Amino acid sequence: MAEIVSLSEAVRELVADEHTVALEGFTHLIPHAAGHELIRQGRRDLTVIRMTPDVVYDQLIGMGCVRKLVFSWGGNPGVGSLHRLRDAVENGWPAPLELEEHSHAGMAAAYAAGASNLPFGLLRGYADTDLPARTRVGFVTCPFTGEQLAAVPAHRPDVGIIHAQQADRHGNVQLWGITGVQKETVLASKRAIVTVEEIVDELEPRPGAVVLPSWVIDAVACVPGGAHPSYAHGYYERDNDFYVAWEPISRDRDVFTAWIREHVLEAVSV
Amino acid sequence: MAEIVSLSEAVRELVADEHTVALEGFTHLIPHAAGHELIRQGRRDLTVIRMTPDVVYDQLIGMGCVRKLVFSWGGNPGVGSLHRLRDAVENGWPAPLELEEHSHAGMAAAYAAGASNLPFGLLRGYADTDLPARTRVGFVTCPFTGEQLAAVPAHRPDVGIIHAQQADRHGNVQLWGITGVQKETVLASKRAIVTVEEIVDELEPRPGAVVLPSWVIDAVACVPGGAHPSYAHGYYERDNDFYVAWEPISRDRDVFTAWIREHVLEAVSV
Amino acid sequence: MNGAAAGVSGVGAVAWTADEMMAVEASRRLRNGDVCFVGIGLPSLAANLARRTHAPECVLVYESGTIGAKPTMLPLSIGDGELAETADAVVSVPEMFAYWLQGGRIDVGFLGAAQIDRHGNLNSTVIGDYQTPKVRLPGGGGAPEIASSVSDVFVMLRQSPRAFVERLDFKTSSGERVRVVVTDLGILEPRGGELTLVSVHPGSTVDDARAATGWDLKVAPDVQETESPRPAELEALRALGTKGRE
Amino acid sequence: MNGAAAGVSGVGAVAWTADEMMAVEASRRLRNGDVCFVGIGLPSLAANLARRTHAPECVLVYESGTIGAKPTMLPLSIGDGELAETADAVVSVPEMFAYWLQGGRIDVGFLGAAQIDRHGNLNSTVIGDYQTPKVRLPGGGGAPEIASSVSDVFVMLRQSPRAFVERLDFKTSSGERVRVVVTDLGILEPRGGELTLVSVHPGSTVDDARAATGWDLKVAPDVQETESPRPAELEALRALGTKGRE
Repeated sequence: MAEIVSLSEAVRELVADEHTVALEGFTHLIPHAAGHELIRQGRRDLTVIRMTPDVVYDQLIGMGCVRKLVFSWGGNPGVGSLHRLRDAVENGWPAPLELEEHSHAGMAAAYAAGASNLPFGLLRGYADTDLPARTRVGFVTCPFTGEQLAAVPAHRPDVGIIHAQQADRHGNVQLWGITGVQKETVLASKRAIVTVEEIVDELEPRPGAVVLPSWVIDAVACVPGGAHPSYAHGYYERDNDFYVAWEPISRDRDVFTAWIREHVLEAVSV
Repeated sequence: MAEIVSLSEAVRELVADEHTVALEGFTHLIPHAAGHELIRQGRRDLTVIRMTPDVVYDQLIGMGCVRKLVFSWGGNPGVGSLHRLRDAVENGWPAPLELEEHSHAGMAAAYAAGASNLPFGLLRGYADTDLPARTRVGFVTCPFTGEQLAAVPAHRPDVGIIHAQQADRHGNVQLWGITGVQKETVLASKRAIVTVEEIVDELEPRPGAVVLPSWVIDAVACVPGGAHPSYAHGYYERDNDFYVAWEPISRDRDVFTAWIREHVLEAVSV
Repeated sequence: MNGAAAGVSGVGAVAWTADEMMAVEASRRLRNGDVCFVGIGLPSLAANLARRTHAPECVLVYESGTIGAKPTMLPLSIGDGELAETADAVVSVPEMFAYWLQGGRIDVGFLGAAQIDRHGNLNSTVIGDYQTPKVRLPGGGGAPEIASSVSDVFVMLRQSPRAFVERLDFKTSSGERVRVVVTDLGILEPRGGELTLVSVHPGSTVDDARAATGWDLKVAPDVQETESPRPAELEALRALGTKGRE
Repeated sequence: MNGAAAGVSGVGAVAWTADEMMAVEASRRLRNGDVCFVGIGLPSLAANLARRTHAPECVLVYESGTIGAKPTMLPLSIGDGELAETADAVVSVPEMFAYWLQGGRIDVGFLGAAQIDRHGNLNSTVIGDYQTPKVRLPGGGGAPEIASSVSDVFVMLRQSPRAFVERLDFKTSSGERVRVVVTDLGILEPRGGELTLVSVHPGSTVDDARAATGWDLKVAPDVQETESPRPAELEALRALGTKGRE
């Protein structure tokens, strides 16, 4: 059963240094507030998994929380580069960053495999590319057709963190709109934290919603706006201007550090 | 793009003798009317796939339409045996019936594999049972952990047939309630027929609904009551009395044949 | 409902049937908060009874895809509409078996069968030879993976020499995770790798259980008498009813 | 939008930009009813233009899970809320890649890249050595499986010796299914297993294209001049706008 706690308590109780952590949300419902709490609590040597690292992982990487990144597309959507990610990979600042990169299809299959308690995800992929030489992918042979198929190791994060629109007082969670890979992230993880826009008396069923029962979640924290600058369908829109503004902020180490100090470190935990 | 046609036309155009056909619907939305049309049109030597053969396949088998049955649970739910299925297997009446039996988990994985254009479905299953000696299942080794996992050949029916509550005039389909394995059945099949309770101007989004776009379906036929004695959530309830009544009807070859003549063969095609 | 009232009369204030004793005893073994994978019939009766007595937080999962169903009446089929209407979530059948059952999210799974052996292995596939069966049974359904995926398997099965056999005609599911077998005569639990009679129901004897077993049944030295269904348990049980009976 | 207006002026009544020429030409190649897997930027522009001109039944699928999206404005991100609101169906990301892309349901996929070779292989991973890159690019994203799963791959890429290279620094996706490469200078199609210039845009020459290619570019004997964007095409294109520009 999920406990309804503060975000700072959830992170303090459930996320430790050297943990493998997945913060998911595909463009929509990206758990930025939870990422900020990881920075405030100074987590170190994390292995972070995410299909699209986005600004939230650019910030974690720039603050030196991350030892290894497992991902499939590391850009600032519609804008350009993630400069903190690039600076870590290209110049080792603030620390060297180990990369394990996959395709989106491979990452999705790895989450689904984790949720299914399978050791690997099966897909037609990685063929005729340079990826197999640079990442963790194996190949299996179909016992019926003899075809070779790609096998990606299942994602089994220590902690999965997502943001949703609503939870009820029992800790059952509902998210809707673009639901991405969040259900798989929660079910693939040993522990799960969900931040929500609001806690309601009753979850009113909605078209296209994903409902996660309280008993697959460890902690629910009410964090209105917790997805910003990403968006929460039905609550607020994507702050496209912020993504554009992130380009010059993230380009410069000092400007970035000052921004984090002001907007994250000196901000109050929720 | 799906064409909106009569059920008889859909079956005449799309289902041929010796085809592999899957009629799915897990307790809910079982396409009985489509099964009756297969009987009326006298299809022969079909390979029929279905997790729970239910009354609809008991009828097809009893009328000699079926050469091979691929299934996982062949009973009359809450009542007992499927006597036409048993008579075919135990006594070869009206014709011998080849069986390929799986577990529910194996059948579900085989449909999902078919929908995913994978040659096999991967699962932890069939282990420590007598099934592998009697069905089509292989084993693959995880390239990362060395674990042995079951591999079931993907279902790729020539024709997949399901029943849904609604279609719009473009042939987009919506079903809700218990949605079972119907999406996978349609996407795993080379051709798809959907019978619906009604055709509406606009599909109003509903919680828990599965929407199948017109361009993955070949034919939509409006057949109100097409799931009876199964049910259509929001339209009519399961006819539990019919399932109980089927026991004595199906027990006797002559009573069964008379029942089919009266209720299927002499009924008008829709 | 299969195995409906057998009319066995128990001792104690209120008369009860063998089915009721079985349902009550299985229900008592469910812990509050357990996530249960339930089929139709006695298992559904036992799990719903638990929710109405000592384990209100018990979560019912039906293989049709309904998670957290709270039926007011006992469903006749695992796909009854009310299961979907009262569920916390309804998922597809492939998701149910991949993410929820195989995913290790289920604590207790109930199984029945036509045959059981001393190791709790079950047969629900055929009686006789596979190719030329005396009786073709429905088959495994969810059983093979329920038996290997849940933490605890509860078997509910009427005891007779035809059902409790020395050798299965077909092994449909593994007995590895079978924790208890509740029969109409008593309760068996694995002890030293073999099902052992640990309790007999009021009105039944150890000899009855031995006579109804096709192998030389081990009996626990501390074999107990099962507590009769309490009036409150019977009341809650009978209040459940079933759609089929209406 | 990436690669926003480059200010290249075309011949003909209405002035247009290189981006507009690229979007219009890609759009012209979409058939009515095509199911297109589109990313953000020029591909999204091209596919949305097609829906507003000659291919109203063109189906837009975004990797975020939206099937049949009908955005009124051009989305800035593939996950914009309007895509979900206007979609026929929204599916999970694992389902999108397994059932819809790998399932073979997509006709046309658009790709861009930092580098392309004469066989249409693409690099969007690194410039320089993988371990010590000069530039760490975003990576493959959906590209590796889009390139191997859709029937026809359309590449949209500005032509320069740095992008059109003899040897890729990294092969992110296969060129096997690349049917056309639309650049700011012209159009390349595979002929005899090698990308060949088949058309140059008004205002550009074959020599411009040769000079902007890092290998000895094959030119079709029947090389054409691309038809300029028609006023109606430009009007529809400009009416699209983008949220980012508002």
